[in-house]
Amino acid sequence: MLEVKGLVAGYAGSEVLHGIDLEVNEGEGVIVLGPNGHGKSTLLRAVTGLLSPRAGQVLLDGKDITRWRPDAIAAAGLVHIPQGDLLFPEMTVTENLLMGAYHGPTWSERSARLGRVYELFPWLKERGGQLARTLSGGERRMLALGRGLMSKAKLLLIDEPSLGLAPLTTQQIYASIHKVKESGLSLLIADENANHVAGLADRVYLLETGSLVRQGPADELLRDKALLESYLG
Amino acid sequence: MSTQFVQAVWGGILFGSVYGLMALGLTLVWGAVRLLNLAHGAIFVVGSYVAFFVVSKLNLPILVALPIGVLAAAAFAYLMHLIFIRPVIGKPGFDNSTLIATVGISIAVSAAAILIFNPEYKVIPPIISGNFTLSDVQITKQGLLVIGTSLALFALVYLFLTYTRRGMAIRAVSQQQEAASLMAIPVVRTYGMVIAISGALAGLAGVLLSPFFFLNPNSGFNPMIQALIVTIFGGLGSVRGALVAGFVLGIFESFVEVYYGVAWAQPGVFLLIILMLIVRPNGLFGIGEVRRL
Amino acid sequence: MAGDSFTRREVTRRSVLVGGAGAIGGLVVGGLAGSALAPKSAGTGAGSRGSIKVVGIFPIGGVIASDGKEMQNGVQMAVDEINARGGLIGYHLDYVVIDDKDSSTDQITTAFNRAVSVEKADVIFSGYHLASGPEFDIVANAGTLYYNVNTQIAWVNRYKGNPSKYWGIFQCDPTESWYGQGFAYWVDGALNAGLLNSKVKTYSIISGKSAYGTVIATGFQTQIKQLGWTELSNDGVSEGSVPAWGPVLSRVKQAKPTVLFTSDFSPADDAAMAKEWAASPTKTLVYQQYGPSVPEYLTLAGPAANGIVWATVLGLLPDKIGNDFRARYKAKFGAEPGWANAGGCYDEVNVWAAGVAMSGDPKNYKAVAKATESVIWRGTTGSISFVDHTGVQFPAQTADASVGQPHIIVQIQDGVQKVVSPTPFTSGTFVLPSWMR
Amino acid sequence: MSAQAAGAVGVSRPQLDQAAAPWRRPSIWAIGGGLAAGIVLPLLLVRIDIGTYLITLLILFFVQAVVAQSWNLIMGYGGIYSFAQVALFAVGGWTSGVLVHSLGWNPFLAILISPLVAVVAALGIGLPTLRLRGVYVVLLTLAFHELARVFAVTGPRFISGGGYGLVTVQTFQFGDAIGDQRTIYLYYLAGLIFAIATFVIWRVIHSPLGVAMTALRDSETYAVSRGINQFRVRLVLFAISAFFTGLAGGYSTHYNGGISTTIFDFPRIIDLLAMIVIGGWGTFGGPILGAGIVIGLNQYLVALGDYQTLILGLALAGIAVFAPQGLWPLIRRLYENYLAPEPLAPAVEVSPAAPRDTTEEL
Repeated sequence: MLEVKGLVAGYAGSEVLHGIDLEVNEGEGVIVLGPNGHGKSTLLRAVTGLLSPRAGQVLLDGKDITRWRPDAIAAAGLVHIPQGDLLFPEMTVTENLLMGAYHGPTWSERSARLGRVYELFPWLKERGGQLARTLSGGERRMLALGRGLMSKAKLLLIDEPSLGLAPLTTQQIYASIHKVKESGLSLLIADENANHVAGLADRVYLLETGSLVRQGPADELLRDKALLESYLG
Repeated sequence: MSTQFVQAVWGGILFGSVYGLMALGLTLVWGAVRLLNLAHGAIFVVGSYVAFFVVSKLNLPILVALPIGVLAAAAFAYLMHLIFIRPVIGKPGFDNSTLIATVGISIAVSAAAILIFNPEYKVIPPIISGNFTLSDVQITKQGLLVIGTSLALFALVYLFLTYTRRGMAIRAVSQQQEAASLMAIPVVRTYGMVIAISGALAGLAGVLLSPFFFLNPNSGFNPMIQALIVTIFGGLGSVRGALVAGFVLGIFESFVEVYYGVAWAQPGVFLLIILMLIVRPNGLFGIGEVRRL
Repeated sequence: MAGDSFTRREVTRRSVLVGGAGAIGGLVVGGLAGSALAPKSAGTGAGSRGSIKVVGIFPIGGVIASDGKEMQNGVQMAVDEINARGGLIGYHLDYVVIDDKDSSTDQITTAFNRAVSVEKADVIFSGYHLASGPEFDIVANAGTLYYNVNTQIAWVNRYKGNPSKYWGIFQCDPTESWYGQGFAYWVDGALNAGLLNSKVKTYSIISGKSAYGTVIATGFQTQIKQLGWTELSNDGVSEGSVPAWGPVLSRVKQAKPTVLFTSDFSPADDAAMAKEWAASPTKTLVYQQYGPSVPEYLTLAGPAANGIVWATVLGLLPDKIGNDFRARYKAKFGAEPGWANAGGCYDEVNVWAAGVAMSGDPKNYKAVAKATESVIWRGTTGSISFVDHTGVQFPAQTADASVGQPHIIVQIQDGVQKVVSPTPFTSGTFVLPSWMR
Repeated sequence: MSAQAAGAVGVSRPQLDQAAAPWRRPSIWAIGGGLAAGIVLPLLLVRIDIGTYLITLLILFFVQAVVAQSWNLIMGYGGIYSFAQVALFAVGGWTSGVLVHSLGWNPFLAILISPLVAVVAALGIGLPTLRLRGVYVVLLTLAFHELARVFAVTGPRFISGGGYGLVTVQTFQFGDAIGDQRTIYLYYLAGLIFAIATFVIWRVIHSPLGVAMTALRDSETYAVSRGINQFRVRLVLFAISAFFTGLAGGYSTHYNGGISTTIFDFPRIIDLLAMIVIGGWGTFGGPILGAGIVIGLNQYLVALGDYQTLILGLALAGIAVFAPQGLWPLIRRLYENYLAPEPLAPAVEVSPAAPRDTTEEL
């Protein structure tokens, strides 16, 4: 479904990604594992158009979306839940969620989706009228996830789902992601902790200093503790 | 009630509505696009001249000219967005470039207006004429219309921003542009929409106010400066702030004029603003850098 | 970081030189090209004896552009008429216009330097400049001729201080000091004659905050105080930015003076004020400055203008000469002339032409100036003759209408401008405004 | 820390390598050549027909270039949107005007006081203003401009001259020199002011203070976190800028023989802004180039009347959006391609192209 070919990207003055090849198939859960600062976020940003790649191609269902604007990419079904959540701070929880469903659906469909997200995160319903900026870290993450789920995503890209969260919250978050995966959505998750993603992953890529150094089925790679140890420290 | 008091109150409410009407468009654009639109006065002038043209050259009634003027102002603002704003969206230096570009547009518009319509003052007929007096104070019906329109527009804009999908999208874009684009909200098109709405508001203000102030190529300048003051006083990007600040400053100014003389009004307003900025550096409802709209 | 900043310095050291060279290059090229491509006189051609270089300097592109255009039209018309008659004693007039924009000191300096050293003017004509002053020394040093309608007492003082230096400069109208003064005399007289339906000598001032507005308001204030009147209120407004007159006028209405003197000269402000006043007036005579003389004032103010009084020391008279001029002006430019600058500038060209004709040689500037001193020219603004190289005001300065320019007081009656003073230039009589009866 | 904080504004920085300092390394020939050309130019110009007028244009250029450079120093480099520039020019102009006009001072002495008073005024504006952010600075400086205008028009007579400003101030006298000779002397005086201002501004831009202000402009968060005192940097810049603006104002008054209240009219601000934008916002040579272009074009386009303003407005908007660095980079490129003896390091005069806040990017 998603195909990335020879992607090169970076920021003013420095190249971060040096030619990434990656693919995600329908219904698959793909994990990009790598230590901090090796280009996981940059990869997701380049794929969803927040950063324009210097070379390479991003294909969605065979269509070249490399130079598309982020909103067009999102409308096409690649929905990115970024690091740091990026909520709309002066909007209520409900409004944040509704914004997730900006593209496409009618109001009735939106409320149906809202119902589904509330099922997944019942807690969000109670806080519906609260401003997003008043939420705690874990609550923010859940809201960000929920907002992503409001969209008509084909593939959800999640950047470091557990970054900066307490262990208990982390567990909750991954449990919810599991449910999402079970509903049949494709996932591309960037993470630095192999343990968290064990049950989610079908395939794993290992990213080191801007290059993918290994890839393979999750069962195989994630069991190789020595390998993981050497990459992730 | 004394004549002076009635005059001060009436003048204050009228000034306040006028300031608010101009400030609403300015604050909307700042809030959503982060654009200090110094061409707001020029757009005001474009709307007024188009309405003037429709009334005096095409001999159509003012009620026809009003929507045409408003649409022309919106179209002009959108055109400005396409040519001068859109190319720099998201680029570094956006603030500088657009600030200067809007200054350039505003002097170009007034030069064009001189070339087309010559520098003489023009007059646009009021939508409703006539007036009555209330304890010796002249209350014009057009003035009441301006007050009503201004309040209604504030309510409309508020409802639009709070309850509609596009309105919420405008707030989303203004608060977290990156997240908005990840939610498939078309950021650039939303900017264009806000600028066009703001242009329509400026055009409407132009057509409504020209019967009072008359129309010349620079007649948008003073209302814009007043609006800028109001916007800053109320807190840039705050719709509620623009409304409250418009009335606070309008009434303050009116009372100073009536009881202390016009000469003190302007220094008084500046003094008030400096004091306010010391106490609340982000304006009355100013919400700093992140909290907008 | 350190290395970085060193290359930075290295680079910009060169930039210094290129910058300087580039800028001076641009300037010189621009300047040369400018002088080469400057507006050339419309009809270049020589009369039987040659041509005279006539330069007009007006604020055409700035804040007082609409006045500037009237000045330019007035001079243009006079020059065209002279050329159409076959030139001036055999010379063709070669006319060039220079714009001094806002006519601030530096713009005046540049424009006049250009007139004397690039255009090599035989004579320079102007209306007024907001910052008149710097041009006199430029003209005096160049030893050329300069005619204007600056309306400034400062000129008289300057001339008196050094008449041998400023021999070639003529202010072809009375000074602004007569403005407030003349109206103060008139209103005092009207009150004493019982024309104002009041015996109380009180006044209020709403002055424009611009230079012009301030000067005129102060002039009136000084004079009317000397006549024993009492000031009830005094306010200053910024011209062109009065949002609503209600609060401003409410102070005047509270004070109920016999006369309200306004020096806000913006026609739009004046019209808006007249409208606000007409809605709920008190028994006060309203004087406005300049605004009502602009043709569009009557359109803007409508019936609210009736009863308003205004005045000018440089007035296009409503008599045969003035009305003929109005008709020709309208035919030529497609618009009514205002009451002051078009006529004043038209007249000054003819005054100079009379001087040339008397002296016989347009290039002998001293002789032309000498002759001008004794010219008496009955123009569109009255009789122009010179005392201290300045026009003479009638009736206060001279009682002889044949050597003075009348300071006309005008009242709007039924949408028509009527000159109500001084006789014999009147076209109507003062009528107590409806709200004062 | 105390040793590091010894810099003018408490910037942490390495010691300057004096040997590498630019003022030791400029080509004496190049600068000397420029100065010599500047000195000889008027002597040649007076020999041609319209030469005297060209000299007066050059004087105008010197004055305007000083004001534009000073403004660019705070707006282009410092990122302070001050619109008080014309007002500060007026403060300088009025100061020496009043000293000469009312107290009978010698103009040459009086213009030395102008910059000082302008600096005091700048500090007065700066203290309440410079702690605020962008648009608030625009408003408050415009307010100062407006109040200065009102005061100049309606103030006491020795200041307002009855409303028109001081229009009869004594001009510079150079012995008995008159005519062309006097114009040449005036030229040298203006040229001297221009040269000093240019040199000082160049030094400031490339000093630690300059580095600090560029850092503040390009990434305020980062600069502040590195211990740069934003307020002090801005205040110092503002004062330097006001100094030369005031000096130019003083010169202008005694060159023109007066200063009028129309100086406050909006088109004057636009003209100066155009110089900076057209030449190159936040570049060293930009405002100088811009002053030359705007003054030159003003002469050239004089026949166009209102079309001139139309073109100016559109040019301003177009350049701001499509060539935010103005024409300066173009000149640089030409120089590099055809004239530079050796390849130059890449341009560092970034200005608008610098990220607003680099921390956001990473």
